[in-house]
This record gives sequence, structure tokens and C-alpha cells, in this order.
Amino acid sequence: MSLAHKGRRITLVALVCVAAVYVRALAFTPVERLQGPAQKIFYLHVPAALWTEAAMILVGLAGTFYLFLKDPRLDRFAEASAEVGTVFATIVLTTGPIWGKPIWGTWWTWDARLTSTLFLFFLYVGYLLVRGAVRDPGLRARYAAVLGICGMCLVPFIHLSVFLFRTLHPQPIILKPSAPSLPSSMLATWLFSLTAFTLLYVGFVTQRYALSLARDAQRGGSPEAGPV
Amino acid sequence: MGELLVQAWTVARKDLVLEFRTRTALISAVVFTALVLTVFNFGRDPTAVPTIDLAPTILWVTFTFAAMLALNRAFQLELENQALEGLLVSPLSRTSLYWGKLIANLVFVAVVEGVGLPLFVLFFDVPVGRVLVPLIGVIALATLGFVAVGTLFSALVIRTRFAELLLVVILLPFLVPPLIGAVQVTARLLGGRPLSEAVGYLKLLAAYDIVFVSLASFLFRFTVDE
Amino acid sequence: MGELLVQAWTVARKDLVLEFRTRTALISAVVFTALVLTVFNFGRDPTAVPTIDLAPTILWVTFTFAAMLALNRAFQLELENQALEGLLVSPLSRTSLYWGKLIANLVFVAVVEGVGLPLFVLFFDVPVGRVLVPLIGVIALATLGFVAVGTLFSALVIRTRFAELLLVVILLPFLVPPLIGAVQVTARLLGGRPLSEAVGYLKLLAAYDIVFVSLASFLFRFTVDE
Amino acid sequence: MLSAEGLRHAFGEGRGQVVALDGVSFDLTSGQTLAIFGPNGAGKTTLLKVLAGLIHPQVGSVHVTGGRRAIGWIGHQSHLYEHLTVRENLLFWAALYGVPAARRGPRAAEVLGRLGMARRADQPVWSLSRGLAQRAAIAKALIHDPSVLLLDEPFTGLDLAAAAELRALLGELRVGGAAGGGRVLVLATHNVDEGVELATDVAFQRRGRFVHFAPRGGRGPAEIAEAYRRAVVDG
Amino acid sequence: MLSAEGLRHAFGEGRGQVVALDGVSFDLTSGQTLAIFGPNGAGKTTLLKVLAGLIHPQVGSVHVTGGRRAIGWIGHQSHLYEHLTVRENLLFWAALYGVPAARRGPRAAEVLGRLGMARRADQPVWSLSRGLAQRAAIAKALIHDPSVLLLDEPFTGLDLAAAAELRALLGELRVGGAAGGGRVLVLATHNVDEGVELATDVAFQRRGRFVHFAPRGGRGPAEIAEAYRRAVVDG
Ligand code: HEM
Ligand SMILES: Nc1ncnc2c1ncn2[C@@H]1O[C@H](COP(=O)(O)OP(=O)(O)OP(=O)(O)O)[C@@H](O)[C@H]1O
Ligand SMILES: Nc1ncnc2c1ncn2[C@@H]1O[C@H](COP(=O)(O)OP(=O)(O)OP(=O)(O)O)[C@@H](O)[C@H]1O
Ligand SMILES: [Mg+2]
Ligand SMILES: [Mg+2]
Repeated sequence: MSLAHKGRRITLVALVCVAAVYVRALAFTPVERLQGPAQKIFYLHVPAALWTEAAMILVGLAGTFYLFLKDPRLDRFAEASAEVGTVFATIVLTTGPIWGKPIWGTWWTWDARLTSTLFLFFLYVGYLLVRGAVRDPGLRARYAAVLGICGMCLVPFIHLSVFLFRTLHPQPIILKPSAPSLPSSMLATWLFSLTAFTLLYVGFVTQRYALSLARDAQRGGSPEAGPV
Repeated sequence: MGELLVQAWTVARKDLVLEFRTRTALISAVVFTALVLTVFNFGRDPTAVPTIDLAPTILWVTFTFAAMLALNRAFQLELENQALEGLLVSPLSRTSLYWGKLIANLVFVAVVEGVGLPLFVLFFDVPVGRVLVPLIGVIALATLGFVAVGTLFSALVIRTRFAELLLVVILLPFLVPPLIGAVQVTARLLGGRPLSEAVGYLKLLAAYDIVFVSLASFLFRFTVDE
Repeated sequence: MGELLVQAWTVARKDLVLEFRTRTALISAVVFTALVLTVFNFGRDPTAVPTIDLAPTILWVTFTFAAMLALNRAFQLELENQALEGLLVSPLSRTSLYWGKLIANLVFVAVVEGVGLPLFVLFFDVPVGRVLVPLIGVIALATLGFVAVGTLFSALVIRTRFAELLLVVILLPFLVPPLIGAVQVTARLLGGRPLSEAVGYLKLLAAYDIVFVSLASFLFRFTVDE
Repeated sequence: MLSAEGLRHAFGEGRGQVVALDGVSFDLTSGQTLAIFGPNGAGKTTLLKVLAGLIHPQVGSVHVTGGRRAIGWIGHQSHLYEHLTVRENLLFWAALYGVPAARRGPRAAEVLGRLGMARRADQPVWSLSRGLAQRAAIAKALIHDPSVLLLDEPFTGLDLAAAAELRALLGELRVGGAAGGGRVLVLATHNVDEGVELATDVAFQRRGRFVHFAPRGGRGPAEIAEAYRRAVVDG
Repeated sequence: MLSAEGLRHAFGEGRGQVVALDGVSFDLTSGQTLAIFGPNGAGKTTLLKVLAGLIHPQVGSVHVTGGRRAIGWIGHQSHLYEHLTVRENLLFWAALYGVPAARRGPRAAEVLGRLGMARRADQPVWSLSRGLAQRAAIAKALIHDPSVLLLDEPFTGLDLAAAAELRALLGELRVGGAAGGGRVLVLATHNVDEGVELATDVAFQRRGRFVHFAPRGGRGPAEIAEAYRRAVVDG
């Protein structure tokens, strides 16, 4: 089975899981008392948000190893992860406002976490733009690694601002030092959806990785390059 | 190391001489500062919005702009007669290039800030007397961080087309933590609050500087071509 | 007159094609808009300063900056391969050059404003729905005035060294009246006050436009060399 | 068609002043080609800029029949926009010079073809090599079929084939094509071998002055070179 | 001292791709001068940029004894800062190339004197005429006394005296001055007459390939020109 095939298979499974999460969420999980049905978007929103950040960190890690090992596979992975991260950031940035409108009565608010997601999105855009602007593959990989590492280090700083700046956004419910404060049925659904999104991430990345392999092969194996 | 610093200083001095001789970017930055300050002064309704609430933001928007100007200028300058090509084929290490540009950028931004701050005090009539030293400290802290990152990135995009644009776009997210920190600390200072209230932000700023100055110092060698 | 406009359009179209192809200045301006809007948001304490009081000033600082970028860009572009020399020795009248640059600048600024306004509404959550048409009217009125003056001045300084700097310096005082007017009218509009309250400022803006657009149209012939 | 009257121009002031033009006068009519030879810094470029109307001389005046529209100028810079293609550049300049819209495309193709640039027409200018960019600059200067051509080292960067082609082209232009009468050419260079054959008149410029200015008569490159040596190098 | 191994480089992709270097290899040792002749767009500049280390070739590699410090490169651009004077530029580049501080001033004066620029040393670069700027660029490339000299149309814009001086200077450099052994020179131009006498080896480049590459032997300009015509123009 080719890599692209595998990727497509995993993505499919993941999408089925996401659908299942929603069936479960809509049919079997209690409606949250204060927020009503709008809270259902939670299962899409939160795992996507987590993976947006995780993907950036993986981009940075891949970059770090690339600088020492010079293995083009690491660079391909970083590229794939960044593109998938961008997609997830887009999901958060669309589901957030859709959720926020009924809850907060406004599409957007300058909550630190919302803003930090927005800037994470900008970070991804910048990263991909730099990749697009440098044509020499070696140089591109190196530059991307440098930017990726900086991006990885930026994520905690952006995160820190959440706790320093007053915020409208819900404080961490699940990922906090004390025990999660979520009804167990919601927690179970949420964990299931997290698994689904992990699969989705793996599936997307695999597909994207296969695509860049194919593109390089099509160029005759010789490293494609040009003036920077 | 000595050699590295000597070469860095050679590059920085050249930049500063050029800047001093043409003054374009410097005066533009100063005038822009004056412009922003003026506009804000006329724009706000003094009874509705107390000065103190606005001042920090205005100060930092201005300073950020000055820094962006400096960073752009830093490599624009190397494009005339393709001097950059000359630098890249010379034995100058990219490390020295980085430090040279960093020094020149910091001097440039410091000068703009040095002019901007009195203008700001004058126009907004904010009481900085008591807090001048900590204020300058915060300015230095925040400026160092983002100029260090910006200089690394400008070395990174320097050989791509649309370098200027790319720089703005990739630098944007990196400006957020130092800016938030700086604005918040400045607000506390001007509001006469005890510095202890701002300690979280000060830590944030210091951590940012430490992380990114060392990261940039470590990473620039990979923007070297060998 | 027809000939004049045809030539002006030739120049403007060339500028717009170039801008579209490189997009540098445009994207920079848009990103800067996003940056300024963001920074302002983090700077202010939402409970202390109501959005409405700040919004007009922020909007206009941003737009002014975009306009300055456009004006700078307008002749920077002509410096590559000294295309400007080519324009000056060609039969193109300075009038057409002026109008061409004016059109290109207005389109450029309009695009930035077109992107900036929705961002502004989104980020600041100001209720513009009811006042959208008059708001756009005010923006157009104020923009026309200072872009017209700025373009005249950019034609004036275009052949001096340090054109960029000179432009900022001489334009600064001319920015004050349209900016004050625009900010005040915008504040009234967003505050839900009747337009009649702003009538004085509207008159100021209109008078400024009439005076300076005709003055520029009359004076540019003297920037022609013969 | 092209006359200059007592031109004088200096750059800078005081001790550092450089007199780039010092009492230059001449009068050229249709069919004449003036070749100006001179060492680096003699003021050739300054003279052509004055003739083109880009520099206003401090003393003296220039008259060109037909005004600006009649002039084609190839300077040290190409006047081309790097991010437009060669063809787009030509169409833009053709429009500025008032070439009728329907003529612009064919005219651009014609000039480019003549200069061996047909294959390169849709390349952006930034991707051209130096010689190719110079050809594009020549095409730009010729696009509106000027009757006064100011050529400042037009052979710079051209390969042998292109240089020969340009010489042929200029020869044709001088005596006039199908369209009408001859043209006036002013050719500035420091190299006597280049383009002497084209000249009807020869001037040697040194420190802003014409130290020699006479019809070429029957003189060939060797004779001119000898005269140049005597007047400029030793003089 | 300077070797290139199977260099290949193309610009752009797909249909618009231009192959600027196509399998170029050579090996030069001290005292050798390679003159590369080729039409516009042949890839001469690209080759020199690859040798200088500015472009990383897509295939192949370059080796220079002494690394970057050993290279002097005169390209199409002068690498000079317009708002510094000629001397300030030279001192800056000398410092970057590690010339000892005490040697910089005298060395700059020496190179400038040699190129007839002594009077112009304290003029800002922006005020120089084209030929004078080219001399300054040459001075910049020679300031650190490089052992490998890459010359891309170095005679551009120079007047006859300066061109002769440069030829003499390069001749001296090749065989080595007082300081030490000979140097390696690579001279790219499209003009066979220019600098043939300097060459020990001759290459003709066309569409990125060396279609001819041999020692000059006793061949003079006329013979080389004939060979060039056969190999490049007709070939
Ligand atoms: C555009 C709007 C929004 C954006 C960009 C956004 C962004 C994020 C991000 C980045 C996270 C992950 C934080 C982390 O990893 O700790 C998150 C988590 C969360 N969001 Fe949002 N959000 C938005 C709107 C909302 C709204 C309207 C609500 C509901 C009132 C909401 C509720 C939550 C909850 C409950 C979490 C889980 C917190 C945790 O367990 O850590 N979000 N959001
Ligand atoms: N803008 C300027 N400012 C100051 N001096 C200038 C300026 N332009 C030219 N000069 C000086 O005027 C003199 C004549 O310059 P010009 O460019 O006309 O020479 P040229 O004959 O074209 O030389 P070349 O053959 O090198 O091109 C030179 O000494 C030059 O340094
Ligand atoms: N940055 C670039 N992007 C795309 N194509 C380029 C680039 N640089 C050069 N080329 C193309 O590569 C080819 C070789 O260019 P190069 O500059 O090496 O030629 P050359 O031999 O130096 O010519 P000339 O004698 O005109 O200077 C040309 O067709 C040119 O158009
Ligand atoms: Mg000249
Ligand atoms: Mg070349």
C-alpha cells in the first residue's frame, strides 16, 4: 500500500470518528446547562485548537533535528505538519466565532487566547510564505527550520499571555493541574474527539508527505532549485 | 570571538555612517513619531478618555513602527549596487553580519526612542519624572527582544524577493508578547502603581529576551550558506 | 483634456499592474493595519476606555499610515532603472503624471481602507451597520484631500535626493486638518449622534478638498520643468 | 533639427566643483550623426542629459525640432520596470509617446525581432542578462521611431552579433527609412573603434569642452584614433 | 587553485526554464588565465557567480584554494555604497577581507593611483560617471590582493587609457607581483578582441556549455575570432 493510500485510509477513519463523536455528542451527551446546544461545537473546537499548537511544536522539533541530521524527510514532515496546522487553525478560527456569537453575543473579542490563535495562524502563514519564497531546497529547508524553531519557542509565550491578560475565554477545564472539571460523559466524548483529531492529523500529514515525495520524484530526483 | 566582534563592528559602523549621512530613515521615524503623537492628541476627546489610559499604546505603536523601519532599512541599504552580493561572497561570517546589523538596528531604534519619549511626555503631559528609570528599563527590555528576532529574520529573508513584505509578515506574531508586556508594564508605571504589580509581565519580557537573543545567536549560523 | 486623461490612465494602470504583481506595499499596509488594530486592543484596558472613544483615532492613524506608504511607493517604483528619467524626458505632461499617480494612489489607499474597515469593525465590534454609507463618505472625503496634496508634493520632491523624507516632513502639517475633521466626524457617527452635529467638520473637509484639489491641479504645471 | 548653444554646467560648488560642460555649441540637421569621443568623466553623459532635457544647463540652451516626442535616448540606465515583461514595458512607453494603439503591438514585435529579442519578449526584465537588458533598453528608445536619437554608449554589454545589428540599424535610421527623412544621431562613447563608421561629424570632449569638432570627411578609425590621441590624451 | 566539476544550473521551471550552465568543468592552476567568450545570455555571469559562491549550482561543485578570502570578483554591479566616498568604500571592504588596519590606507591609495582615481578618492560614489564607478569597482575587487580573480566584462565603460592600464595590471597580477606566486584569472566577455592577449586558455560558451575549451597556444585575436565564429555563431 502506497503512502498516499495509507494517508487516505487514515483520514477516512478519522472523519468517520469525527462523525461518530457528533452522533454521540448530539444524541447521548447532556446539553450543557448554561450554554445550551451551542456547547456542542466544543468537540470540534478544542481538539482542533490543541492540534494547532501541537503541530507548530512538531514543526519546530522537526526543524531542530533537521539542522543536525540534514535529513530531507524531516523537512518534508515539517512542511506537511505546518500545512495541516494551518487547516486546524482555520477550523478554530471559524468554529470559535460561530460558538462565540450565541455565548458572548459577539463574533470576535480581544481575548488573549483568541488573539493568540490568530497570531499562530499568522505564524503558519509566514512560515509557508517563506517556504514559497526560497527555491533552493537546501536553503529552504534550513530557513524553514530556523523559522520553525523560533515559532515553536513562541508558542509558550503566546500561551503565557493567556494567564497574564484578563480574559473572557473559558479557563482551561481539562488541561489544568487539578482534576478535570467536566462531567464524565462530556469528558469521554471529548477524549474520543481528541483521538479522532489525532487520527485526522496523522492522516492529513501522511497524505501531504506523500504528495511532496511525488512532486520531488516528478522533478527527476534532482534537487530542484534556483536563485533564492 | 574577537575577530567576530571586530567584523560585526565594521558592518555596524558602516551602517551607522550611511544612516547618519543620509538620515532618511531616522528622520522619517522621528517625524512619524511626531505625526502619530499629534494625531492622537487631536483625535481623542480629552474629557472622555484620560491620557494615561491611551499613552502606553500610542507609545508602543510608535516604537514598533520605528523598529520595523530600522529593520527594513538594514537590508534595503545593502541592495544598492548589490552590495549584499559583495558581503555574501566576502569572508565575513554570517554571525558577524548578524551582530553588526543587530548593533546598528539597536542604535537606530534607541535614537528614535530617545527622541520619541520626550515628545511623548511633552504632548501627553504624562508624569514620567518619578518612573523614568524603570520606564527606560522596560523600553530597553522590550526593544532588545523584538529587534533581535527581527534582525535574525531580516538575515533570513534578505536574499528572497519581496524581503520587505516577508519580514513584516513573519515578524508580526513575534511582536505580540513583547508588545503586550511592554504596554502593560508601561501602563502600570504611568498609572503610578507599584512595580510589583507588573512583575509577571517583566518576567515575560525578560524570558523573551533571554530565549530569543540566545536562540537567534544560535540559529544565525544556519542562515550561513556553507 | 482627453489626451491628458488617457496618458494619466496609462501611468496609473502601469502602477497598478506593478503593485498587483509585487503586492509588497499593499500586503505590508494590510498587515500593518492588522498589527495596529491588534496592538491597540492589547494596550487598552477594556473596562477603563470604552471602544467607541478610541476607535476613530485608531482607524485614522492606520489609514494615514497606509496613505503615506502609498505615496512613498508611488515614486520609489520609478527609481528602479531610473524609469523616472524616462518619464521626465518623455512627452508625458507633468499634469498627466500627477493625475496618473493620484489615481493609482487613491486606488491603493482605497483597497487598504477597504480591507482595514472590515477588520476594524470585526476587531472593535463597533456598530457601523446604520452609519456605513456616511462613514464611507467621510473616509472618501478625507482621503481625497490628503492624497491629493501628498501626490502633488511627491511630484514636487520626486527629483530631489531624500524625497521620501522630504515628503513626510512637508506633508505633516497638511495632514492635520483632514485628520481632525475625519476623526471628529467618525466619532460622532459611531457615537450615534445626528450628522448635523458634525456639520462643521464636514464643511471643513469639503472645503479642504475643494481648495487643495483645485490648487494642486493648478499648481502642478509649475512643477513641470519648462 | 538639434542645436545646442553655449552649454555650460557644473556639479557641486566651491573647491569640489566639477565642470562637466564648458561652452559646447553645435547645430545638426537631418542625416547628420555626431560621434562624441571622450575619456571617463569628460561630460558626455551630462551633455546627452542636457540634450534630452533632463538636466537644465546652468548656461546656454538646446533646441530640438519636434520637442520631446522626437527624442529617443539610450542612457546608462534602461528605464525599464523590472517586474513588467519586455513587451509590457515597450507597450507602456509606446503609449506614453503617443504611438497609436493599433500600431503598438506590431511596432514592439518589429523592434524586438530586429534586436534578436523575439524569444525574450514575455520574460520579465529582472530575469534578463546584462546584454539582453541593454537590447531591451535600445528597443524602448526606438519604439516611437524618434527623429533625434541620443545614444550613450549603446554598445555596452552587447555581443558581437547584436552590436553589428545595432550598427546596421543605426545606419538605416540615419538616412531615413520608408517613413520619411533622415534622422539626427548623437553617439557618445570613449571608444574610437566603436561606431566611427556611422559618424558624419566627430567631436572629442575633454573636461567638458569640445577640443576637436569637425566633419569626419573621409577619415577612418585609425586616423580618428590618432587625432584623438593627439587632442585628448596628450593635449 | 580553482576547479569546477560538472556544473549545471537552470533558472525557472517547466516550459520557461533557461539552462544557464550545462556541464561545465575545468581546473586552473596558478598563472593560468581563462578567457570565456560567449554571446548574450550564454551563462557567463551565472558561471562566475557560481565560482564566487553566490549561486549554489544545482549540480556540481566548485573548489577554491584559500576559500572566500582568496577571491576577488568584479560583477555587473559595483558593490559600492553610493553615499560613502570611494576611499571609505575601499577601507570598508579591506576591513572585511581582513587586510591589517595599517595596510588598508596605503593599499587603497596604491590601487586607486594605479587606476587613475587618486583625484576622485574622496568623492562619494553617487557622483561618479559610469567609467569612474567601474574603476572604483575594480579597485574594490583588488583591494585584498586576491589570488583568484573573477572578471565579468571588467572593461565595461572604461576609456582607452583605463582599459590599457587594466590590461597591464591584470598581466602583472597573473604572473605574480612582489608578494608571491601567480594568480588565477577568469575573464568573461562577449568580445573576442578584449583581453585575448591575457589568456592562457580560451573557452567559448553557448547556451550554458563550453563548446570550445583549449589552451590558447599561440593563437592571436584574429584566429580566436575565427574559431569563435565557427563554434558559436555558425555552430
Ligand atoms: C474565535 C474564537 C475562539 C478561538 C480562536 C478560540 C481558541 C481556543 C484555543 C486556542 C483553545 C485551546 C487552549 C488550550 O490549549 O489551552 C481553546 C479552548 C477552549 N475554548 Fe476556545 N476559542 C474561541 C472561542 C471560544 C468560545 C466562544 C468558547 C465558549 C464559550 C470557547 C470555549 C473553549 C473551551 C471550553 C476550551 C477548552 C479549554 C481547555 O480545556 O483548555 N472558545 N479555544
Ligand atoms: N550628479 C552629479 N553630481 C556631481 N558630479 C557629477 C554628477 N554627475 C556627474 N558628475 C561629474 O561630472 C563629470 C562628468 O560626468 P559624465 O557622467 O558626464 O561623464 P562621462 O563623459 O559620461 O564619463 P563616462 O565615460 O565615465 O560615462 C564627472 O567628473 C562626474 O564625476
Ligand atoms: N535570476 C534569473 N532568473 C531567471 N533567468 C535568469 C536569471 N539570471 C539569468 N537568467 C537567464 O540565464 C541566462 C544566462 O544569463 P547570464 O547572465 O549568465 O548570461 P551572460 O552570458 O552573462 O550574458 P550577458 O553577456 O548578456 O551578460 C539568460 O538567458 C538569462 O536570461
Ligand atoms: Mg557616461
Ligand atoms: Mg553577463
